[in-house]
Amino acid sequence: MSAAPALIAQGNDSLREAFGKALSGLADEFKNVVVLDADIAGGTGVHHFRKSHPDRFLQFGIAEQNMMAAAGGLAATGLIPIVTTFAVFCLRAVEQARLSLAYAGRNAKIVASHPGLDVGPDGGSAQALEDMAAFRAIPGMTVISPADPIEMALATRAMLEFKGPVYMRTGRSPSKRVFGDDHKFEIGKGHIVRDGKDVTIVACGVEVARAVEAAELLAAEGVDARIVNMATIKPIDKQLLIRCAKHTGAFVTAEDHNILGGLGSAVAESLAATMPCPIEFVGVKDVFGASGEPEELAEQFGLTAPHIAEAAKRAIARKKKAK
Amino acid sequence: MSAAPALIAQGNDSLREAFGKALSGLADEFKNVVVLDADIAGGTGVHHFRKSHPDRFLQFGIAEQNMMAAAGGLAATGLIPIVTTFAVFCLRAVEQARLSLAYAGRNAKIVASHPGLDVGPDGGSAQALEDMAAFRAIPGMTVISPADPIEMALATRAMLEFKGPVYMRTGRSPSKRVFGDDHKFEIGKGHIVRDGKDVTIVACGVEVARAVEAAELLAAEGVDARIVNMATIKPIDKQLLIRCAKHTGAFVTAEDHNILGGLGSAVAESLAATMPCPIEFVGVKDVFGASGEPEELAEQFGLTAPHIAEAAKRAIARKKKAK
Amino acid sequence: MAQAIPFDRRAPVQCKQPLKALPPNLVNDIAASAAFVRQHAIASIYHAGSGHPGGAMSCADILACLYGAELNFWPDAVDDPHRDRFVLSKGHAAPALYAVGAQYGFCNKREALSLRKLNSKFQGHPHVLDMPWVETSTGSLGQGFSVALGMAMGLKIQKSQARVYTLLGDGELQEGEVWEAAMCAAHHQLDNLCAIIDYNKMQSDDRNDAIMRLEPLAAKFRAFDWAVAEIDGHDIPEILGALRRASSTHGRPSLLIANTVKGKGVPYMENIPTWHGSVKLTQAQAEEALAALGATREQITEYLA
Amino acid sequence: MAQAIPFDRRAPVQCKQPLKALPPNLVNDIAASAAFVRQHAIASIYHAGSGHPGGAMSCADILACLYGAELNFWPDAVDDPHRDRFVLSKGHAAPALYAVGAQYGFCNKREALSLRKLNSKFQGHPHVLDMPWVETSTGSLGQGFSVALGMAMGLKIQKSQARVYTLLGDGELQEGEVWEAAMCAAHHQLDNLCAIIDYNKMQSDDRNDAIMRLEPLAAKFRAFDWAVAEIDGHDIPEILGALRRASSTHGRPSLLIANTVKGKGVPYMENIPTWHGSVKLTQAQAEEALAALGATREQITEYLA
Ligand SMILES: Cc1ncc(C[n+]2csc(CCOP(=O)(O)OP(=O)(O)O)c2C)c(N)n1
Ligand SMILES: Cc1ncc(C[n+]2csc(CCOP(=O)(O)OP(=O)(O)O)c2C)c(N)n1
Ligand SMILES: [Mg+2]
Ligand SMILES: [Mg+2]
Repeated sequence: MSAAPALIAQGNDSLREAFGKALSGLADEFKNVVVLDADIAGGTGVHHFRKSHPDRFLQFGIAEQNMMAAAGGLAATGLIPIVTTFAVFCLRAVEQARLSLAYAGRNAKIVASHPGLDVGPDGGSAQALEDMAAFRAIPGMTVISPADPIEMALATRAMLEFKGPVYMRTGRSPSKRVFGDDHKFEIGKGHIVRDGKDVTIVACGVEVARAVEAAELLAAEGVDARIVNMATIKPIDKQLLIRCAKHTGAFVTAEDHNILGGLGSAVAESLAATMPCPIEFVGVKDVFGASGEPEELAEQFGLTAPHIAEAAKRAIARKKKAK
Repeated sequence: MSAAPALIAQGNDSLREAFGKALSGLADEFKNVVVLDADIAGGTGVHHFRKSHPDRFLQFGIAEQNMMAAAGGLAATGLIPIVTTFAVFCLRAVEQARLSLAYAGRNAKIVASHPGLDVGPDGGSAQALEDMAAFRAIPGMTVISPADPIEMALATRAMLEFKGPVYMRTGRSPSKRVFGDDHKFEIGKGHIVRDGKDVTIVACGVEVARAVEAAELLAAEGVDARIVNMATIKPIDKQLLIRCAKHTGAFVTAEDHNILGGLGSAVAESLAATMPCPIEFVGVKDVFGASGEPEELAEQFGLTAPHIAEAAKRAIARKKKAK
Repeated sequence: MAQAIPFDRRAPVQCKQPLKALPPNLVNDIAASAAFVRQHAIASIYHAGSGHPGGAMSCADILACLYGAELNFWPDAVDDPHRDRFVLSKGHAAPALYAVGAQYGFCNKREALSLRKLNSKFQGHPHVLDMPWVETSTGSLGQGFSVALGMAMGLKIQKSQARVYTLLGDGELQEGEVWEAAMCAAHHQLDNLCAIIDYNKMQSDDRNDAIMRLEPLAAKFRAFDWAVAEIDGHDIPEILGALRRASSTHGRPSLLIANTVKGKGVPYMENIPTWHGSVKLTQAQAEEALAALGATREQITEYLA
Repeated sequence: MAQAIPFDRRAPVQCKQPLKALPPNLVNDIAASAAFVRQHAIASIYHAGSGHPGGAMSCADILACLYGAELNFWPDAVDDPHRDRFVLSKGHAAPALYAVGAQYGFCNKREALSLRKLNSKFQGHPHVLDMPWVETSTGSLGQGFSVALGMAMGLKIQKSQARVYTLLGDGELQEGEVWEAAMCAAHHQLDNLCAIIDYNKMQSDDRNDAIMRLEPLAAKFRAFDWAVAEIDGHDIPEILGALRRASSTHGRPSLLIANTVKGKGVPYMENIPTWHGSVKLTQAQAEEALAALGATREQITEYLA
């Protein structure tokens, strides 16, 4: 009988695996990178880095506060620390990220796997729905949530090239491909995945693939939806949002996160400050998650393509009513 | 020479002192209340409770994570735990508040003093600009930030009567009176402090007094501003916001917090979901604070009445342009 | 919302039922329960397609002793403010908790096989709003210990005789929150609190020694002023005796360091870190495990149906 | 952004300047520096109208020993990747840090009296973006220790001989993060890390014993596998000797438990918890304190001008 089981994650096309592989691939180019782990390398994807670069893999044990603040010290010696853990455990080290990384102006990166309902069967306790809100509120913290394995690899490089503290979400479950090999990624820039004139659907992370699906559903009903992949939640691409407001006049935001404080809020703030528009928010509606497969949960909590499509129609109806 | 100095806080009209006195006054009525301290009772106002009800004052030492989660256990035995510390240190126990209080459905309260720039000379490290965003994102967590000592006393009672987890901000510096003795407070309800038709200024905490001042400045220029005291940031009073949108069509939000994720976001989300309007955001613009007196900092970081008044004029101008 | 202890009951009362006389076959009964716990946990992890078998196997004997003999806690006492409490701080061992709960009537055996499924109350980690008898929600290491401490403190304040037990993993001890709670429990002399360490010497990715050394472990807790005992966590009489002694410790919280084997009872899992979790069991693996755990052919068929 | 140690310098190099020969009057020099630190800290807290005097007084001798003799760190070495680092983990003692920095040329004495004022770089708690020589930003207890650990680890990885020192408060030891870092530093054998406890037996609101008992403190750190020494934190030769011995400890981080008196040197403050902070000093109080600390009439006038 098999003595050592394979990690479930391995081999699948998840964002965490894409991150782990990309990081390990970039390690020879970015020689100052060190990776910090709190005993879940098998779950965050950095088991690849541990294997390829054991000297630069630093084990902190199950102690996220110390790991987060110690990253500040490592950065102070000129290394580029990558703090890795699950998104929910980042919430026990918010103040450490704030003081010892952001306030101290360190070039340190936090990469969090297992965000949102995408966590699946581990259940509500493990499904972080608050992390983007908490990290977005820290002055100077950049927040990224790439959409597919191709983008994750590009974002990993961009994050290493970028100077300053970054919080990046990966993901646990197998991820749908959205982009081709020619995809480009730049921190701070959203991009239009599909053009359309009736409504703009702004999404990040796993919701981008669902938004693309929603656009197809809408197209079948004669609704022409624009899809924006907003992989950088902060600083958000205001220019693009303004252009989309001018062109479409109605929005849906879609994220695997509480609707309070994350991508939806960032979009609402930006538009309220520039070109107010109707927005419908797709996300988890201020309740905790539960066990189940990610797709089942997405269905139950209203994150799938049909939910996005319905929201788009509501946004369009509101736009028309306002006129 | 005096052997024991008085606490600076004592005797002054700060929100923390108002909270501490109110809590101690309510303790005989709410017999299940216990107060948790992490060695800063002198700073949070609960030194009053320690004196009046020593048996129900629980010392946790400088250990905020344990204090926060232990509150869940105390609540599980039917007590009503009041976790007290500075707002910035609540950020080291976000995950504890999430899992052991909110997710577990406990009737526990977190009361945080020293929020925002109002902290003053302790400097940027101590000035929490992220707490409302972080706690607002936790499903089911109620978030309150009263405006003056009268309201603080009422909010303290309301919080004890309310079932479920609450995060309440107090304040460090001497606080201006905004309300009379006939003031009413209800969780989840905003209220109009001053009526007006040109713009609505929605404020919480120390910014309410500044908003009232701003309204006077505006009145002198012939601008008629409505002031809404939005002491409950979550759940936010959407009905009132919609009414104000209909009546005034332009908004300013004002808070001693990062403009990302707090009151401004809550208002922007609500209006985008119902009646999109121009909003100008007064708050700290995604930078850290610094040492200085609270009023000096408010001036430097753009939180004073003239800043609010300018923002109001910008909001009105945008409303007119949109028409 | 939890029910407070009514004021008129807060005086020191002998609220506990007298110690159950230990029937001569108690050890056998508990051993049988422990075997059931292991089998049921394996079956539920098999059905779930993910979960943490290693740490569920290592704590089965301890859980069986607690629910089978030590805790003054029965299905009809779930609301009794004077009940003893048990908190599974190492929440990822939920399958073992659900199994012991099923064995002692707190939940349904069949239903508990719906582990980790949509709309099941048996989530991947225990959730008190799904099932009050699990006492609190856990899954994030370190927190359950603090919650247990809060319960012990709350019971003391209300002058209840009830005791609070909590089970921690050894890797969990790396969380600073654990040492905050350790210091706090000793300071407040919470002798109604008993923490048990499932000392299987392994954590998520490797042995403790490789990840973050814990030794000398007993010395650490002694220096934090706990009454410490080291026991064999698979020897039922030893566990029962240590729990009894702990309950008569005065002025200090007690700690049982229970030496265990991760994966205990499933030969191909024993002492292999990668069986920690999150693993998917094949049908053949589940069958082999259940057979090794003493399940009959019919039982295996029923478990895996 | 911090400068990494260039790769060609990462080989084990004797980067430190040779140990400064201890001049015969070193102890007197350091004692004079310590007196200056106390005076300057009192003056700056007086001008600020708030601040934490008690814990600034208790650590003045330790700081003077570090900056006056132990640290390979001078104003022109602030960017040297191989410099020794000092992290004030108990960040509320900032006035003492600024004073010792002023004494040894890292900042301006007069400017440092602008403590806590608008637009001053001398914030209530040290901020590295205001003044790189403070090494990191502190104020939230427990974090500085972890940051120091990260520095020690980073230096080891880069094969630097530089050492890292950090000063913690005793109350600070109640933070779980401290025990996470303690375990981690020992596991990684960070013998280039030396932590000093300002053991003044008091914290914010009362004595440690009343708030949260720390004893047996040395036993705790020994059980966490640190090399522990207990010293008199006001005896300069003893501090210097202990720092030297710590720097030759191999395979383990070292801890100095420095027994101190909170408010040391200001009779009306000594051992009175309420002088922890945040207090406002009257002019009369400031004058009395400065006089007790050995300032002349003229110096007092200048300090308080
Ligand atoms: C705060 C926190 N960090 C990380 C994890 C992820 N995690 C789940 S189980 C585990 C290993 C636990 O090891 P141990 O406590 O020894 O448990 P056991 O061996 O008994 O299964 C880890 C790291 C977690 N649940 N909580
Ligand atoms: C995480 C955290 N919690 C609370 C505080 C508030 N605080 C500032 S100083 C202090 C007491 C510190 O006592 P100790 O460490 O003994 O310092 P010392 O006696 O040397 O001044 C407290 C509780 C803080 N700075 N950080
Ligand atoms: Mg273990
Ligand atoms: Mg002290």
